[in-house]
Amino acid sequence: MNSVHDMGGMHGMGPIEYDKNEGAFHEPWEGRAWALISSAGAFSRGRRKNFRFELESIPAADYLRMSYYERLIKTMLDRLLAGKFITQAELDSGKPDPGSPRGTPPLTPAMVEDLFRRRGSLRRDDVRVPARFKNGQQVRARNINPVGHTRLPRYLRGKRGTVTHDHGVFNLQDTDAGGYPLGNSPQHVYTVRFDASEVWGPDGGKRDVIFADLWESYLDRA
Amino acid sequence: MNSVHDMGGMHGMGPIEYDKNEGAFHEPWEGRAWALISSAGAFSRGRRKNFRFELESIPAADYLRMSYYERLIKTMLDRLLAGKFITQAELDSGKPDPGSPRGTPPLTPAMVEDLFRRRGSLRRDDVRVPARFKNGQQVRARNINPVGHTRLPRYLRGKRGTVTHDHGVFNLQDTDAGGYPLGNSPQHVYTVRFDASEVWGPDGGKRDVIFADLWESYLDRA
Amino acid sequence: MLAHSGVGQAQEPRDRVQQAVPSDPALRVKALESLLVEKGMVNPATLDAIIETYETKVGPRNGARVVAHAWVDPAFKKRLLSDGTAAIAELGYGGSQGEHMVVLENSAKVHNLVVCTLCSCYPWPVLGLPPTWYKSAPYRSRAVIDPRGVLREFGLQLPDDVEVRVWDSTADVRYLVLPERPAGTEAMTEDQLAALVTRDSMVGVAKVTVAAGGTA
Amino acid sequence: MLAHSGVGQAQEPRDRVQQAVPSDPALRVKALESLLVEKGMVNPATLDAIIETYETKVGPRNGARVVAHAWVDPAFKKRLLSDGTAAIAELGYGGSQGEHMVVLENSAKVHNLVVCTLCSCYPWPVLGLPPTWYKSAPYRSRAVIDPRGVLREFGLQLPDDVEVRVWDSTADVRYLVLPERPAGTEAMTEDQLAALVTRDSMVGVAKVTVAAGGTA
Repeated sequence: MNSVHDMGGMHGMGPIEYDKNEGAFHEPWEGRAWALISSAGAFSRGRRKNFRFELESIPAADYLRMSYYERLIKTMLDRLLAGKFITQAELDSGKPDPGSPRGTPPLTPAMVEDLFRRRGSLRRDDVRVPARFKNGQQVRARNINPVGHTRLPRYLRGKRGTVTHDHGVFNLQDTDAGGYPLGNSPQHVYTVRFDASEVWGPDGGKRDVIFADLWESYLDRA
Repeated sequence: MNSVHDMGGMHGMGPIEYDKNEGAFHEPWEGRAWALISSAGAFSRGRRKNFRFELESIPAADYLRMSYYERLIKTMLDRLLAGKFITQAELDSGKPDPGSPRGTPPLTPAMVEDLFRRRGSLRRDDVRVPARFKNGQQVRARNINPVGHTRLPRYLRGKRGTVTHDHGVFNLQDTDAGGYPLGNSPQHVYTVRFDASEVWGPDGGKRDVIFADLWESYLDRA
Repeated sequence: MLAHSGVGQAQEPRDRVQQAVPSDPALRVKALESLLVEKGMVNPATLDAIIETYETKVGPRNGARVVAHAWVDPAFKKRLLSDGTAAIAELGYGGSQGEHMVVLENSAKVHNLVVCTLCSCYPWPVLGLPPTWYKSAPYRSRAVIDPRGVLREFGLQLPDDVEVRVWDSTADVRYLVLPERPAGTEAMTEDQLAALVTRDSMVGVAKVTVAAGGTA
Repeated sequence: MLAHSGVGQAQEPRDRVQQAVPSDPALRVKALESLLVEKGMVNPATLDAIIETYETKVGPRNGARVVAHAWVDPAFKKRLLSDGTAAIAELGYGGSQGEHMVVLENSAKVHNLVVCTLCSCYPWPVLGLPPTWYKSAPYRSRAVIDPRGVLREFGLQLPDDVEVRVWDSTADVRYLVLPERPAGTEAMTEDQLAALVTRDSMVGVAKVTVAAGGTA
């Protein structure tokens, strides 16, 4: 999806707002928001959309206006509403609907440590897939412009780089136009090095390089 | 400038809001706004920035939130403030500062017809500049990413097309990082045809083509 | 408190912001006008004259007359397609944002569509000021990457074998689409034909139909 | 009326909108929490435990210990650079968003900088949650096109002959920068060294200095 979330190389976003002493949360409400998001993650019904697709689907003007946690809260509410875990009337009133059953929170304080420890790797060490590229090989990122989620940023499409590392086999994360996974497509993920002058032309730094981690199907032999 | 104004090919901007019966102005205030902008255009002091640069410099989140006339009003106010034609105190109070002189509006109703008739061509029929390209020739748009104003959209950079028309010699409109013209650089402007599949890859329409008008210095031989 | 704190508003950020702007643009522009008038910078009668010009003299009816004339006069049509600026000037139209006109002919096999991805460039002398949708991000962003999808949003479904040509107005050339003359109009006068031609058909987001003649 | 209609507000659209949001996010999140608690979907004690974990257990102090250990133990440093995930696990750190760690060594000739242009990917087990600037559009957009300008905004001016390597976290690998050990720290203990290492130095937007040890 060529939405504004894919902002690598854009100008006009203003100065960096740097707070040298920012702690875990910039404001206390962000901690509550993040804890809610983590804690309510268990509530999901049916086929689940890619959560990055959900974030990227926020209309561009809103995406840029909202902070990180506001975007996450929005997608969480969308999911809770879609799964009928909450109703719009409840959101409007701030109170449970009359007669609605009271549940038992699935996540308890004792489970929090495990939540942090849980490894959610998408690497598929269980399958053997031959690698099409090897270190040092020249590749070119494909020029694709799908309406679904993809991890090939716009600014690298069509550019030539060099494979520097093979990270093994991972499931492709790309989705269809509705946000659902394109299918189980395990393939190698490579780190590819691009010269800034290849990516940005004469406006790129002469001694700057960019590395990105790219699924094999994003790449062609150069 | 790779700002959000350069939005060709972006997704995520929402549905088209089509009002079949929209008149000259969608709302009456837009007419007043446009008339103000046209009428106050004469107020400018010193070296003038490219007005498109001014529009494109509006931070991205604001650019997307504001309507066309809101953006124009904002840049007009910036110009009036910078030229000291008005003061911030006047904007805050809505009243002329005490003791400020009252001027005479330079634009009268009788001059309006001439305002519409005035031709503001940037074509330089007065200079002879040889054309580097001719119709039918293959060219490639350069991969430039300047921080100043440019008319080479991001989505065409690095793409190959065919020259279909030579419109003659025009002054280049590109600016430096501050919005001031890069200099008087008269050169040919060509219409270039690009296949959608060249521009968007497999996601481009098979029978779609894109034409753009490009200054000669945006193009290389392909 | 809860009802007021608006939990559910996270669902509709766009609406929230629109409601929340403390004073609407109409009020702000009105206040600005009275400030500039009081300072003697602008003349309200001049503002009225500018607005009246766009509402009565410069607008898509001019383009419609160009199109209708091209439909009834093959020699004019030929001149129009080879030098748009000069042919349009024959009918008395020209000026700012119409200095370099190119006219694009739609046919059963080729459909032209005009956009300005970088801003909102538009041929003022023949079409007036652009409508809101032409200036807005959805049209500007998608016209070049998904022109057929955009046309479907306008209610126009093109056959697959029609070539779609999108014209991005990136320099000083301004484009006017010459739509196809609809069947069943052989007996109409030039004025009757002009009344059928919509603004949208001259940007390329609609066809001209006998039934649809209207204000747009 | 004029003063209220706020002519000048067109000058500061960002501020205007921020002021205008009818209820601030803190109130909305509070209301949402009490709704979800009342419905029995979340347990407030669980929320407290999650927040406490990020504030006291998972954060940049973990990364700082990894860095300090690498500075004093050459064999560990070698393992860290060849298999980041395994070496970091030796110190007891790992888990979600740290499954595939790569450690990048800064030197006098090479400066590494980490970004996630598409979202805000970040190595949680060693750095905690990303700071606001890392998640915000200015950093995400410009780090890849103007890394030296971005570093200057953080107060870091690199010599022209230093190679800048920008790492865009587009897949499941997460990056940790191993900053240069500052001169004059030869006598320091590992704990003292760890206290010097800032979060910013492990993202690559700062160097470690003897004076600058702080909370970031």
